[in-house]
Amino acid sequence: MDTLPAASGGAAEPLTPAQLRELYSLMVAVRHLDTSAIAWQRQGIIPGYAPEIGQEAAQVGSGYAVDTTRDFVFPTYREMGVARTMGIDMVAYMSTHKATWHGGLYDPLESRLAPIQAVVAGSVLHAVGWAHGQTLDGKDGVAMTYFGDGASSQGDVHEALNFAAVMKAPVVFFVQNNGWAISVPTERQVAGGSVAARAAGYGMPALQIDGDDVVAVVEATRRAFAHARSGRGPVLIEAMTYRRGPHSTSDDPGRYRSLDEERDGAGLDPLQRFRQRLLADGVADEAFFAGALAAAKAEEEQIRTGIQALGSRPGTEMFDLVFQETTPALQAQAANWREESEHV
Amino acid sequence: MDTLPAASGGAAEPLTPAQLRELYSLMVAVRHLDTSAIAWQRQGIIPGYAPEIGQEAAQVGSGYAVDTTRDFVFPTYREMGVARTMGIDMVAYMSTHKATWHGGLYDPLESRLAPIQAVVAGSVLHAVGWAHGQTLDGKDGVAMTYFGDGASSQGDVHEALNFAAVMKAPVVFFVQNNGWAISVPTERQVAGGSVAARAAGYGMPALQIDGDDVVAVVEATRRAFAHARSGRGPVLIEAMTYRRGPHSTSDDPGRYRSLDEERDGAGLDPLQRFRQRLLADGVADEAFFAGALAAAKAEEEQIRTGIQALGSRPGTEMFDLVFQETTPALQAQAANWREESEHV
Amino acid sequence: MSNSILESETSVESPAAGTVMSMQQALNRALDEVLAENPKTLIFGEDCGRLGGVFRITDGLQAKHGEQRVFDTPLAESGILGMSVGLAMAGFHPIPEVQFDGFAYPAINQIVCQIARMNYRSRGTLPMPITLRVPSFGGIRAPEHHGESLEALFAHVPGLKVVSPSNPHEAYHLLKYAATRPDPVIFMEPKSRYWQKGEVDVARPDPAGGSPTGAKVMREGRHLTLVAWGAMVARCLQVAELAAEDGIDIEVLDLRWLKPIDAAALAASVRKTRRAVVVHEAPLTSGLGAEVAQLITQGCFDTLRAPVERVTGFDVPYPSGDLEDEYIPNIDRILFGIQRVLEYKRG
Amino acid sequence: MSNSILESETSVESPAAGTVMSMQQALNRALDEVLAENPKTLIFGEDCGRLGGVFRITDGLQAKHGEQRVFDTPLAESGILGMSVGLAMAGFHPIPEVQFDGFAYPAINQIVCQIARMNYRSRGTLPMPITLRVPSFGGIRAPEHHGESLEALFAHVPGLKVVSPSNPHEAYHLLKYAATRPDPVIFMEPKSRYWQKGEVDVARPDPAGGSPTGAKVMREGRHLTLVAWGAMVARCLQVAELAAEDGIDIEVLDLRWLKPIDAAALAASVRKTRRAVVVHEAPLTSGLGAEVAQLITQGCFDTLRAPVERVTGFDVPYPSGDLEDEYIPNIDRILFGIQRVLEYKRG
Ligand SMILES: Cc1ncc(C[n+]2csc(CCOP(=O)(O)OP(=O)(O)O)c2C)c(N)n1
Ligand SMILES: Cc1ncc(C[n+]2csc(CCOP(=O)(O)OP(=O)(O)O)c2C)c(N)n1
Ligand SMILES: [Mg+2]
Ligand SMILES: [Mg+2]
Repeated sequence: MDTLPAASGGAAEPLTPAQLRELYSLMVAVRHLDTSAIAWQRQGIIPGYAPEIGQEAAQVGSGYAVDTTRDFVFPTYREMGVARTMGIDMVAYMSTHKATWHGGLYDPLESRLAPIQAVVAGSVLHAVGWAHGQTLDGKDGVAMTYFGDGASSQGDVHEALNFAAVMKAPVVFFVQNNGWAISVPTERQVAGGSVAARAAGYGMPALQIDGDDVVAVVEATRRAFAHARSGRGPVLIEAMTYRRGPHSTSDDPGRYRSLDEERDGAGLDPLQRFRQRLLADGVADEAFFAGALAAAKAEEEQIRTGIQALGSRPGTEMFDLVFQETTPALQAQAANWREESEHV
Repeated sequence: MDTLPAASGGAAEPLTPAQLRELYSLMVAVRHLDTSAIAWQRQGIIPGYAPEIGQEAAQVGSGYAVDTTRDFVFPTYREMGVARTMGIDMVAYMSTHKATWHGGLYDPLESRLAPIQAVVAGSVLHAVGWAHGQTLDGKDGVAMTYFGDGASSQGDVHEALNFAAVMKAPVVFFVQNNGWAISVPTERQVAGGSVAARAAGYGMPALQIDGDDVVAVVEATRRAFAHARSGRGPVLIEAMTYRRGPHSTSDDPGRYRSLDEERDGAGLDPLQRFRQRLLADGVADEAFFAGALAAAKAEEEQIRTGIQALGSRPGTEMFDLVFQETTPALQAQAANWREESEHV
Repeated sequence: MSNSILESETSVESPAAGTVMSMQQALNRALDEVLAENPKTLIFGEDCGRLGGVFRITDGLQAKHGEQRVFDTPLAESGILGMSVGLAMAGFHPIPEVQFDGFAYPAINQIVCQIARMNYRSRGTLPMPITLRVPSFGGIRAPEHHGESLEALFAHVPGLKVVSPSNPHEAYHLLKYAATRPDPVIFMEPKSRYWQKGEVDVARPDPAGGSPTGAKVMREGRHLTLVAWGAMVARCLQVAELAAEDGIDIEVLDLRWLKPIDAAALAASVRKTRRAVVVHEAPLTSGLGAEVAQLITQGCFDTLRAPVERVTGFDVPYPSGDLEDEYIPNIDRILFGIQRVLEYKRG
Repeated sequence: MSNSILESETSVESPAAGTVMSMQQALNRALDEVLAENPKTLIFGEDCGRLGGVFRITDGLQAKHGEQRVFDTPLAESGILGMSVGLAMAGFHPIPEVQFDGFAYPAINQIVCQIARMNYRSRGTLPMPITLRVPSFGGIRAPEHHGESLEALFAHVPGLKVVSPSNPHEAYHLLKYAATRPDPVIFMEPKSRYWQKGEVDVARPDPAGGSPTGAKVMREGRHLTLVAWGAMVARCLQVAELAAEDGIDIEVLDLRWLKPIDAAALAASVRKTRRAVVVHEAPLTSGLGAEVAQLITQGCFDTLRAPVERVTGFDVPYPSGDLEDEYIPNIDRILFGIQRVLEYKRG
């Protein structure tokens, strides 16, 4: 499906070989960090993790289209690949999975990535508000908000689509339809079968794309950004992909899908696909792939070391970060806590 | 718009002259009661009212398609015409506007009309649950839920459309698009311009109809009921109409729309239109119209007398109707209340 | 609901001290000034724009400040509050309205999980200077869901501040104060008091020099403290007048801030009067009266001569107009509560 | 989360009195029996069906009772609860689940404005026999919004009843009781206790013959009453053991029903012990502890030797795993609270 007017100017330049290689490097880094994080959980380094294995093309490709000097991105709990692509400090990002701080330790304002969001569909409306702020300020930033096939069932998504379309807010709604919401498959979640098909009902253009083709994802996202940036309103992208791993490290997919179903549903691995393509097109060779993997490994090691070195945040932050202007009652509670926990 | 498959069997029989005259009588009764209720408010008989003037065709026509031996209807606060058409005791119905009891004094189970609902979009999901219960019980009742153009913006409407479509629940979503949600016109409320257009995104058939043509409304609603009743899932009907009066007796439409806009938007009065048609088709004559009006007047007088005679409900009902099984704390509060208010 | 007086009074210049106006006018004026003073403030919600709100609190503001600053949204409360979060992240100070108390419920998820937590979640980098106006409480014979008291819910949510004015003067100053704070404030307007007039001294929030965040003694007394907020303050003042005829000297404390609660003011008053009754419209169980009573008991255990009484709404859904006078604490019920406290004898 | 033991124990036959099982197993068994006994009961929610719920509380129930009785819904809590209303109107007894406490917020509008009021609004003709299961409270190092305590909110809503079990025996009997009631019950499961085992006497809810709706003395004592519910009951029992070593004899009262609260049991206990501490995970301000404290004070004003203490979570958003032990009342903080009460001297 493609209901986005073709004339979106400026977004049509093809990716250069260097960019294609960069995309591959990012995907390898993300894949390696992702599989490592599952291992970290098994090793007790972190208490839990929500892998995005299989969604690297969708995440790296969309994140690649972001201009961090002016855009703003609203992730869920599963956008590690987007964060990495946007250049977020990955120790600060992964700290949420270490149970250090819910939103992560990175600075959302500087990095242009909103705090990690654990409420399904929780931040979709925030993107609309932020984007409307751009209109009010006469700026040209675009908000991109991520959500899943499962999240599409939430009332807030509808309200966000309608608000954005009524206000012509510069928002890109990026849906990763990964086939599952924990144990519930898309066909029992999304009536009609496609989230992209919903956009027409709001008079909003939409693209349903192969979310496992990183080049297609970059191109579609760039087109959507160009459309939104030029003041023509929001766009919805539905990237068809597959959650190849468990929902999270405490999930047991064997209870609701067979390995056969998994293989059939997942199709070709997006990373392998891209690798074949780069090879076939002569854009990269085995030496490059080996180098990318080595870099990914080195990076993972550094992040792991950083995570392991990460101490707990001081308990006073519980009190100090509630408000900009604290209250006497809260200060009293903090004093009481300090006294009783120092005593111990 | 009409995306409802034509083959819906059994619903195609044309209305007989007697039925057409019955529809007219109903519309006159509703129009008269409605305009009278505004007068009652001015006279201090009731504290407030939400007139449905101009929506008689949509309400009488849709209510006429209900089979009260098996269907169930979920109104908003503005479905007086539906209630009247379904044969609800109108003193019991109007008691809600007398501030006697929020849900009205009629028995929803017996009358097949859910209590009056003051939360916008509040009962749309209830219809889905009730309808799914029909499926589970192997029965063939259909739920019809009413909501407005304004209500269509609520998240619950989206959740209801999706749940109903996923479960193939026998629901008719009847939208009265009357152009306004208090002071906000449809074009700034419903992105894309049509609630019916949303249905396709859920794989749900929809009809956008002339809601001021009572015959068209009856026929469309019957088709939708037949479709839902036969197990083929939900249908959405968007009846295009116009709120000719104020939002409620405390509203002042002059603040947000001019009389010219009102006249243009409203178009022909549905009651006058139907009258012309019946005359032209030789179905009814002036004597009939005069009789219908006289009956409406007599009816209004009876209802007004009933409403005026209606005393307040005893205060003990506040406590006694909270639960099926009351609690000691509540009984204690009731006892306390009784003591302190009898003393007075 | 004529607004002719109002329209001549929405200018930003200061009138003479002690101008008489209604709470509706005072709120409208505060909003007008806030819009004029801070270009980042925005007002939006259902029917806030052209109509000026169903209670006319935003009357004339769209015409004066433009459709970008004051606008109508689609009819969806979660949307309104969720959008506010994004606007706050973008540096704005949203002043959204939910049309009636009972329609805050669809937005509770955004209020509790997002607005109240974003500053915390983001470690202080994304403050939420959102002033949510909620026409609140009962007393106007309105339809269902139009007479709710949500203060106990809001006060329990970490990350929110909650305030309710009891008269036009308080309304003007508290709204101006709330709308300039960097934290989210739920501003609960006692809708039954919108059209009551009172003196507003725009130049002096508190001639006595009190803090804008504390409770306020509205009447001094020696025998018993009545604690209330919103519309119940005026009722308690009436009760105090009646009691005075019987020689009972009642102190009336307007709590004003329902979170954080001014525990020091409660203690100071009750240490003097040694007896207290707390009055609210919300249902009894787990209402804010329990917190107030417990704070008093903690602060004045030794001086208290009787357990704190609560005179409140009942544990029943807010009833229809015919029964609302039975539900809302009336003068008699408050007097009975006072009597129970005064006649209490240690067993 | 192995369920091998469970699977052999979900049959409806009674085992010998005092079978040892986890709370997860007890709840699963109760649901299994309720489904078998009442054909109008339905279980649904997110991942309740094939997966058996993320906590496996509904494990095996879809396979056994069929896809019509136990089913997955789309991911929308308002949808789940709104649908429950309609099903109840059609004569069913829905037993929906929200996956975690924090995800009840999107459904609050349906819970407060519809479920809690439909019986009232319809004058008793449309009862709402809905048993809403909410895995609740903290303590499992989970992501944000997975450790909330909503009892104060629910308890304040007229038309709801609220209960929380503290051990497998209570879980089994209270769920069976709740799921056979004609009124809406919020069933708050202490998720940190799901895997703790305990004896369940399926034949006898209360060998002492107590009421299913009251509070329950879990340990008798003479010096002070600890009031708690959910996961805090076990912690209070631990505290009582420790205190006993110092000669302090503590009574532990499991409140069980958070609405209606068993005020008589509170009074009976504290009239004996003359001192009380209430413990909960939720934030302090406007928490249910305030109501409990005030009920105790009202009931025992003359016998109380010190103001009731509250040891609770702080007025801060529930923190991330690293800090949750600082947030949830721990043994030390409860002991400090007890000490403050015991050492209280009238000034
Ligand atoms: C409002 C809300 N309800 C329930 C949950 C629990 N939950 C977490 S993830 C999830 C499934 C989400 O599915 P989807 O949106 O498709 O995203 P995916 O996990 O596939 O990336 C659920 C039910 C939640 N976090 N928030
Ligand atoms: C959830 C909720 N929000 C706000 C309101 C206040 N309100 C009552 S009617 C109304 C407008 C409804 O418009 P629409 O759905 O088009 O129905 P109409 O009044 O035109 O029949 C509003 C905003 C409400 N009752 N419920
Ligand atoms: Mg998914
Ligand atoms: Mg309308």
